[in-house]
Amino acid sequence: MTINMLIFIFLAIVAIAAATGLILSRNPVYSALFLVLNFLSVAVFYLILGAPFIALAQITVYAGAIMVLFLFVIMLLGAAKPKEVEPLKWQRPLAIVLAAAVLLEGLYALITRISISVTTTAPDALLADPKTLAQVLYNKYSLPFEITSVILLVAAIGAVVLTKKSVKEEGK
Amino acid sequence: MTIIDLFSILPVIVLLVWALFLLMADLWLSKYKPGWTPVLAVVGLLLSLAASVFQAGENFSGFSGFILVDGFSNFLQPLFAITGILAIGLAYDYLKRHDIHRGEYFILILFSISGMMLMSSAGDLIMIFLSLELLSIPLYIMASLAYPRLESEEAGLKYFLLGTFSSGFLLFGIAMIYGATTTTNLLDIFKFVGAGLYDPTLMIIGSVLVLIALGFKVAAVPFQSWTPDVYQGSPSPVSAFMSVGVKAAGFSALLRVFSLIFPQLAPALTPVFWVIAALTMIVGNVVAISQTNLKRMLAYSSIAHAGYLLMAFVPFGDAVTRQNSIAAALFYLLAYGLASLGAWAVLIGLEGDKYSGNTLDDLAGLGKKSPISAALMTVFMLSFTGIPLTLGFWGKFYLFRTTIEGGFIGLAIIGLLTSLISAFYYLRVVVKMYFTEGETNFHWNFWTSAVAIFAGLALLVFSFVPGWFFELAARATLIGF
Amino acid sequence: MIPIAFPLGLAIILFCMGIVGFIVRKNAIVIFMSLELMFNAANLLFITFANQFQQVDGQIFVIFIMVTAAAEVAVGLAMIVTIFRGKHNVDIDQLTNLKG
Amino acid sequence: MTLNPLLLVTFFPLIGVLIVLLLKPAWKNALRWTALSTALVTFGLSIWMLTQFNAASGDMQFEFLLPWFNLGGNPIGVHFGVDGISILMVLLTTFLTPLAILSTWKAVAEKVKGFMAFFLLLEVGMLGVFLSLDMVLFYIFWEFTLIPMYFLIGLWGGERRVYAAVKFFLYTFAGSILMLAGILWIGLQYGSFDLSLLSSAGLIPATAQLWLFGAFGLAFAIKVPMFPLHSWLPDAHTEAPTAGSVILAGVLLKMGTYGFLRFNLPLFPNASMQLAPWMAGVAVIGIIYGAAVAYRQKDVKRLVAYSSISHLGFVVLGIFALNLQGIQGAILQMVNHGLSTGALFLVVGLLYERRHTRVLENFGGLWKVMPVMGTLALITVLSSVGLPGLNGFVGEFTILLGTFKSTVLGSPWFAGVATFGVILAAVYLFHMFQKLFLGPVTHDENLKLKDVSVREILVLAPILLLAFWIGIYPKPFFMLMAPAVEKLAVLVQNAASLVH
Amino acid sequence: MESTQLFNLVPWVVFLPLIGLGINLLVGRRLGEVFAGTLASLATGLAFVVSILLAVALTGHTEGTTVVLADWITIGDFTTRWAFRVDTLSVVMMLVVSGVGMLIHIYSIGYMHNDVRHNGDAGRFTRFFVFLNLFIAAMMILVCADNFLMMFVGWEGVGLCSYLLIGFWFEKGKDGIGNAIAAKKAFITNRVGDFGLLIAMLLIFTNFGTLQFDQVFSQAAVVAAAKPGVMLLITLFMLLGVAGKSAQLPLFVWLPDAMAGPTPVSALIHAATMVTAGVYLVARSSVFYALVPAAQTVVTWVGAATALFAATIAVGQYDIKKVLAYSTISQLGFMVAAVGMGATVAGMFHLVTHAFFKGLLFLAAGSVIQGVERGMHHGAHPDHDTDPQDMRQMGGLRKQMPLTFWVYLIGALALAGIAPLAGFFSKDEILLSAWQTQPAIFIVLAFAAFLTAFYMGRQLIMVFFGKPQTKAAEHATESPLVVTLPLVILAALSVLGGALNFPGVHTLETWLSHTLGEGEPAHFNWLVAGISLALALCGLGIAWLIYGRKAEVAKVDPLKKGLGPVFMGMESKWWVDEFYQAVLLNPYKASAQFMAEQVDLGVIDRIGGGLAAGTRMLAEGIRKFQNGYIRTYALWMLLGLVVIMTYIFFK
Repeated sequence: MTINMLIFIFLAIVAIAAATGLILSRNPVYSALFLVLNFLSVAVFYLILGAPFIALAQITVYAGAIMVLFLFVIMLLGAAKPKEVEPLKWQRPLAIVLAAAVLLEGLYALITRISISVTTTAPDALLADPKTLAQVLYNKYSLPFEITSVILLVAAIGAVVLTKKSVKEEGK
Repeated sequence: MTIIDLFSILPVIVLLVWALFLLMADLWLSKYKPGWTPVLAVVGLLLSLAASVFQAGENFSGFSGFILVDGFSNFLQPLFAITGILAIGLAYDYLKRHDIHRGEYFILILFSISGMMLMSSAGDLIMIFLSLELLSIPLYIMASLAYPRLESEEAGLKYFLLGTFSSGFLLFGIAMIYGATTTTNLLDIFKFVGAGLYDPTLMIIGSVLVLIALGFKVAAVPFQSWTPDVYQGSPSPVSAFMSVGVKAAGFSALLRVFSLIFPQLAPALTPVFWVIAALTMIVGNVVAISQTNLKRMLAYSSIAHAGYLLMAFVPFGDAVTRQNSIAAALFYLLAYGLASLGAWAVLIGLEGDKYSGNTLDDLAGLGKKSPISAALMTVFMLSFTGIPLTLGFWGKFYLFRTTIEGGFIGLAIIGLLTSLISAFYYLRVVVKMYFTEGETNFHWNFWTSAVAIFAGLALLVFSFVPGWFFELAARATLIGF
Repeated sequence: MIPIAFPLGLAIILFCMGIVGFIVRKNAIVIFMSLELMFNAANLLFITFANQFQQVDGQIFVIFIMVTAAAEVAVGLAMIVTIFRGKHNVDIDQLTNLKG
Repeated sequence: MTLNPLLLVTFFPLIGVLIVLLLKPAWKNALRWTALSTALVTFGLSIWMLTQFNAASGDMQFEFLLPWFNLGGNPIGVHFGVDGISILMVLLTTFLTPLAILSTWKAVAEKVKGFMAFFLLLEVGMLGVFLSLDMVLFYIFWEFTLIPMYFLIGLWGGERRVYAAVKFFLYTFAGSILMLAGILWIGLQYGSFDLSLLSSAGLIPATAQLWLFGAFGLAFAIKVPMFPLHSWLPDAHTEAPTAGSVILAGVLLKMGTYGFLRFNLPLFPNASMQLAPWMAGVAVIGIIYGAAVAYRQKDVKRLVAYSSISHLGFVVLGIFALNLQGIQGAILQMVNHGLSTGALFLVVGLLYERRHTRVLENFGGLWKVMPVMGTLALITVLSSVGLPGLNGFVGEFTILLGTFKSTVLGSPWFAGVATFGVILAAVYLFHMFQKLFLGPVTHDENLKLKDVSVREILVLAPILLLAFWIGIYPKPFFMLMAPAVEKLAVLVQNAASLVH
Repeated sequence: MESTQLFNLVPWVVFLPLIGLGINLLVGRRLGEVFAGTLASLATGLAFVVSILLAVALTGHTEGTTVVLADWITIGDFTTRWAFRVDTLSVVMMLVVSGVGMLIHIYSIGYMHNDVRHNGDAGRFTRFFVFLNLFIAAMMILVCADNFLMMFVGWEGVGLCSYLLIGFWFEKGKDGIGNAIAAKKAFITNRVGDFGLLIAMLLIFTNFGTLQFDQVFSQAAVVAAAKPGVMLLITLFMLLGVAGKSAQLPLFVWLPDAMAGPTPVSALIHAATMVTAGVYLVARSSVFYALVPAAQTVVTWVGAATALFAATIAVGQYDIKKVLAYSTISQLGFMVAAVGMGATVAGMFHLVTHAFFKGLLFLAAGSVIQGVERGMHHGAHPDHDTDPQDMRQMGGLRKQMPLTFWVYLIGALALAGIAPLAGFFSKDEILLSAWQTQPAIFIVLAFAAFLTAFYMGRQLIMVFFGKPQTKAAEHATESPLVVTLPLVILAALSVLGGALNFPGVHTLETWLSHTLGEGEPAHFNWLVAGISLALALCGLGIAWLIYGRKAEVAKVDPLKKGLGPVFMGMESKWWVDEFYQAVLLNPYKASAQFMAEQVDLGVIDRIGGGLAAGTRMLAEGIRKFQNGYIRTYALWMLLGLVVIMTYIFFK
C-alpha cells in the first residue's frame, strides 16, 4: 500500500465522481466544470505514470483551451437548459444496462487476464524527458505530425465555412 | 525522411500541396472566376492520379512503416482520385443551382480524398486513425454545407457526432491493440501475433472495437443507422461522394487491418463477420423496399452493398481464399462505385432547385423526357441488381464465388436471395421511369451528364472485358506476406 | 507502484461513462463533453501502456489524439453554433426529422 | 479464323439492332422492314448452318472456343456449339421471330423503334442460350433475355402490363439465382465452367448431384413453367403484346426444358435417375391441372397460357422418361408447342387487333363472318389438340410411348394419366373454338369484322404448313436429333449403372 | 402379275378424295355447285373404281399385300410407316365406304342444294363436299392402314369430320349453339374412346414391340400364353375405343345428338360407315378376342345390351331421324355382339347390309324432311312452326311422295328383318350364332329384333299412313331425281344384299376367310330363321294394332297409357344424358372452376405476392429502429458492441 496507491485510489474516485457529475448535472456549465475536474485528476495520473509533458499538455490544451471554448459556446447559446424529459422511455435504462454490460465484460477481461502483480514502473527519467519525446515526434512520427497539422487546417477551414455565410446573412 | 518516403506518399503530397495552393487561389477566384476552382481541383486530382499511376507496381514501405505502397494502394488510390473527379463533376452545377457554391467545397474534397489515399496505404493504426479523421472532418462540413436548411444541418451533426463517437471506439480499440502487442505498426503486429507475443484478450477486444468503428464508416448493421439520414439530408453530391469514397476508404482499412490481424482471430471473428454481413444484406435490401425517397433508397442500397462486400471478409480465415476475397472486394468496389456515382448523377439531374424532386414518383415519365438518362439509370439499376452485361454482375459473380470457395454457401445463398429482393426495388425505378406517365423536370447539365454517361459506358463496356480488371484486382496484393 | 490493472480499469469505467453520457443526455454540448470523456479514457489507456512498455510512443499518440480532439471540437462547436443560434436551445432531440 | 456459322447466326441480329437504332423513330415502315429482313436473313443463315450440319454425328459441331478471361483459376470461355438438340431450338427461334415481327405490322403502332430493337436483342439472347456451351456464358444469355422481354411486356403490353412484367422478371430471376450458385460451385469444384469438359458421367458425387439438380432444376422448372411455379406465366402471356406472347410461348419456355436436357441430364445423371419419378409426377399433375384450369378461363390468352402449362407437362414427362422415345418426343414436342401455341397466340392476336378484347364471351360465330380465319384457327386448334396427321400427335404419342415403357419411371400410370390429359385438351380447346367461332354472332360489333389479310395469312401459313409436315413426315426432325439424343441417353444409362 | 401392280393403286383411294377436296377448297367456291358436287362425287366414284380393281386383283392373290408409302415415325426400336394393307377385309370396307359414299355424294348434290338455301347460307355448299371428301379419305386411311397407329389417324380423322359435319350449321340448333355443342359432344365422347385405343396401342407396343397388324397378330398366341392379363387389358381398352366410335354402351350418347348434321351426313357417317369402324376394329383384331374368352363375353354383352337398350329408346322417339339413330345404335349392338361371339363374318355381313338399308332409310328420311319443308314453304303464308322432323306432324305422305314411300318401306322391312330382304339374312346369322353359343344373348337379341320391327312399323305408320297432320304434310312434294336415284339403287341393294352371303353359298364367308382364317360356316337353321321372322312380323303387326287403326294419330302416344313409366323412360332416353351430366360433366366443371379460382388464383398466385407483402412488413418493422434520434443510433452501436463482446467471451 504505497503512497502512490492511495493517491491513485483517491484521484480515481474523484475522476469517476466528476464524470458522474458531468453526466447528471442539469446545467451544462456545471458539466463543463466537472469535466475540467475530471481532466485535472487524469492529468495527475499522467504525472504518476511518468508522462509529465502530457500531463501539462492535458491541463493546458483541455482544461485550458477546450474548456474555455466550451464555456464560450454555452454562453453564446445561452445556458438555457433543455428540459430533460426523455421522449424515449426505454432509452436510458437500456443504455445504462448495456454500458454496465460492457463495463463488466471489460473488467472481467482485466481481472481474468492481467495479473495483479504486473505493476507500473517508476517514471524513467529519460522517457519522462520532453526532449526524447520531441526527438521521436519529429523524426519517427513526422508524417502523422504533418497530417495532424493538415487536420487542424481543415478544421479551421470548416469552422470558417460553417459560420461565414451566416455573417453574410446578418449583413443582409 | 528520405526521398523514398516522399515518393511513397507522392499522390497525397501532390494533392495536399495543390489543395493549399487552391485555398490561396480561391480567395481571388471566388470573387472573379468562381467557375475555375472546380476545374483546378480536377487538375489537381488528375495530377495526383498521374502520380499514383506513376507509383504502380511499386511495393515498399515508407516513413518507417507508416506508409505501405503495394498493389492494394495502387489499385485504390487511382480509384479515389477518379471518384473525386466525378464527385466534383456532380457538385458544380448542383451547388450553383442551390446557391451554396463555395470554393472551399472543392478544396475540402481534395483534403478528404488525400485522407482516403492515406487510409488505403496506411501501415500503422495511428495512421488509420488520422487519415480517418482527415477524410471525415471535411465530410462533416460538406454534409452540413446547405445550412440553414435544417435537413442538411441535421445530417451534418448526426454524421459528426456519431462519427466522433465511432472514432472514440477506434481510439480505444487501437489503445487495446497497442496494449496487446506493444506496437501499432501493422506489420509488427502481424509479426508479433504470428509469433504469439501478444495478449489475446486485449487483442480481441481491441479488434472488435476497431471493427465497430470501421463498420460504422462502411455502414454495416448495426452501425448503419446514420447512413440513410445523412445521405438524405446532405446535398446530393456529398451523399454521392460519401456513398463511394467513404465506403471504399473504410473497406480499404478493414481489408488492411483484418487481413493482418485476422488469421489468428479468424475462429473468433468469422462468425461475427458472417452475422454482420448477413444482417447488413438483409436490412439494407429489405428496408430499401419501403423507401419512397430516392436518396434514402440509394442509402439503403449502399448499406446492402456494404453487406455484399462484407461477405468477402467471411472466408478470410484461410490463406487460400484471402487473396481472392481481397480481389473480389476491390472489384466489387469498382463496379459498385461506378454504378452508385452514375445513379446519384441522374438523381442530381432530377433534383429540383429547392432540394425537391428526389422521390420515386418524380421519376415518372423520365423515359420520355430524357431517354438517355433514363437508359443510363436503367443500366445502373441493372448493375446494382447484378444482371449480366453489366459490371455489377461480374462483381457479384466474383464475390459469391469467393464466398462459396470459402465454404460459406449458406451466406452466399442469403446474399443471392437478398439480391432477389433488391431486384424488386431496383426494378421499381425502371418501372417508374418507363411504364408510368408523368411530368418530370430533368435539369440537363453537361458535367452531371458526363459523369453519368462515363459511368454507364464504363459499366457496359468493361463488362465485356472483365478479365482485365480481375487481373488488376488480383494484383492488388497486400504487402507483408 | 500500482497494479497496471487499476488505471486500465479506470479507463474502461470512464469510457463507459462517456458512452452513457452520449446516449442519455439531450444537451448537444454535454454530449460533446461525453465524447471528450471517451477520448480521455483512450488517452489514459495509452499512457498506462506506454509506462508499462517503457515506450515513448504511447505518449506521442496522446498528443495526436489531443490535437485531433481539438480539431473536432472546433468543427463540432461551429456546427452546434450554426444550428442552435436561432433557437436559444441545444436540445439534440430537435434533430429527428430524418428517419424511417 | 474462318467465320463460324454459330457466331454469324447468333449475332447477326445485332446488325439489325444497330440499323434500327440509327433510323428515325418516325420512319415506322423502314424500322419494320429492317427488323423483318434482319430476322429473315438470320433464318436464312440458320438454314445454311443446317445444310452444313452433319446429322449423322451426335457431337457438338461448329464448335467455337475463345478463351475469354480467367477468374481465380477458372477459365471462362466464349464457347459455342450446336448439336442435334440445340439446332432444332435455333431453327425454331429463327423461324418464329420473323413471323412474330410480321405479325406486329399493325399491332405495334407506337414506339416501333424500341420494339424492334428489343425484339432483335431478344432473338440474340435466345440463340445464345441455345448455343452456348460454357455455363457462365449460358447464364449470361439466360439472364439477358429477361431484359428485352421485360420491356416488351412492360411497354407494349395490356393494362396490367407492369404487374406482369415485374412478376415475370422476379420469378425468373428467383430461379436463376440458385442456378448461379450451382454454377459457381461446379466451377470451383472442377475448375471449369465448360460443359464439354464437365459432362462425363459420374463426375459429380451423388449427393452433390441432388443439390445441384435442385439448384438448376428450380431455375428451369420456373421457366418451363412446371406446376406449382407457373403463376407468372398466365399474367405474362396475357399482358404481353401478341408477338411477345408468341416468342414467350414459342421459344422462351423452351429454354427451361432445354436446360433440363442440356444440364440436368448430362451433368447430374444419377440425380436425374433418382428424381425422375418425382419430376414425372409433377409433370403429370401439371398436365391435368393446366387442362382443367384452362377450361374455366374467361380470357382467351389466359386459356392458351394454361394450355401451355399442360402441354409443357408432356415435354417434361418425356424428358424424364429418360429413354429415346421419351426424349426425342419431348424435343419434337418442344418444337410442336412452339408452333401450335405460337399460332394460337397469333390467332388470338388477330382477333384482338380487330375487336380489342380477349374475353371469350365477346366473340362467337366468327366462322360465319371470317371463314378463312376460322379455318386457320381450326387447324391451329387441331394441331394443339394433337390430332393425328398434325404435329402435336406425333410428339405426344412418342412421349407417351417413352413414358409408358420407361424403366426409370417404372409405372405405366404416368403415361395413363397423361393420356387422360389428351381428352381434357380436347375439352378446353374445342370449348375455346366453339366460344370464338361457332354458334350465332351474338355481338353486332363482330358482324363487320374483316377476314384475314394476305399479310396475316403469310404469318400463319408457314407455321401450319410446318405443322402438317411434322405431322405427316417427322422423320427428318427425328433423324436430326437422334444421334445427340442417343449419346445423351447412353450417358445417363452409364452413370446410372455406375451407381447401381 | 398385273394384279399385283393393281395393288399399288391402293394409295389412290386416299389420294383421290384428297385431290377432290383440294380442288374444291381452292376453286370450288367459284365454279359453282354443280361442279363442286360432281367433282366430289367423281373423286369418291374413282375411289370406288379403285376398290373394285383391288377386289378383282384380290381374287387372284387372296393373301393380299401391303403397299408401303413412306416411313412415318422412327425412334430407336419404335418404327411405324405409312403403309396400306390390301386384303379381303379391308377391301370389303373400301367397297362399302366408297360405294355407299359415292351414292350419298350424288344424293347430297340435290339435297344440299335445298338445304343450304333452307338454312340461308348458299355459300356453304362447297364446304360440305370438302368435308365429305375429307371424310372419305380419313375413312379410307382407317380401313386400309396396316398398323394400329395409322389406323388411329383415320380413326380420329373421321371423328374430326363427324365433328365438322355435325356442326356444319354451327349457328343453328337449340338456342343457336345446339349443333356446335352436339359436335363437341361427339368429338369428346369419341376422344374418351380414343383414350382407350391409345392405351391399348401403348400396351401392344410395349408387349409386342410393334404396331404392325401382321406382326402383332402373329405373336398374339405367344404373348397371350405369357401374359394373359395384358391381353385382357388390351382387348378391353380396345373395346372402350369401339364403344366410343360405334356408339355402344356406355358411350353411345353422342350419336343421337349427331343427327344435328345434315341428313346425308347422318346416312354416310352415322349409319353406314364411320360408326362401323368399331366393328371393323374388332373384326381386324379378332385374333386377340379369340384368345381372350373373358373379353369376348364382355364384348358380346355390351353389344347385346346396347342392341336392346337402344331399341327400347327408339320406340319412344318422335323425331324421324332420332328413331333411325337409335335403331343404328341398336343394329351396331347386333354387329358388336356378333363379332364378340366370334361370328366375325356375320358381323361384317350385317355391317354391309346395314350400310345399305340404313343408308337408304336415312336418305329417304332426308327426302321426306325436305318434302315437308317444301310443304312448309308452299302457299301464300308458309308455316314455320312445323318441325319437319317430327313424325307426329307428318302422316299420309305415301300419297304425296310415293317413290320415297316405297323405298322407305323396303328399307324398313329390310331393317325389320323380313325375308328375303338383306336385313333378314344378316340378322339371322347373328341370331343363329347366338343360338348356338349363348342362349341368353339370343333372347336379348331376339327381343331387340322384335322391338326393331315394332318401332319401324310405328314409324312407317306415323309418317306415311293415316291423314296428314299438318298443312306442310299436305303440301309435301316428291324429291327430284338426283335425290331419288340413289334411293332406288340403295333400295335394290337392300333387297339383294342378302345374296352376298346367301346360306349355303357363303360368298362373303369364303372371301373374308382369306383374312380372318377359316371359321365354321353357319348352317342355315330353319327354327332360328322362323323365330326371327315371326318376331319381325308380330312386331309390325302390333305396331299396326296400336297405331294403324285409328286414322287420327293421338297427340299423346297410345303406348303411354299402356306402358306408363316405362314409356316415359323410353321417351326420355332413360335419362342417360342427364346422368352423365350430373355424374361426370358438372363435377368436372365444378372442380375445374374450383382449381381455377380457389387453387390457382387463391393459393398459387398468392404465394409470390404473399412473400412480397411479408418482406414489406419486415421492412416496416425494421424502420421502427430508424427513429431519427442520434442517441438511439448510438445505442444500437453500443448494443452491437455488447452482443459481439458477449459472444466473444462466452462462446
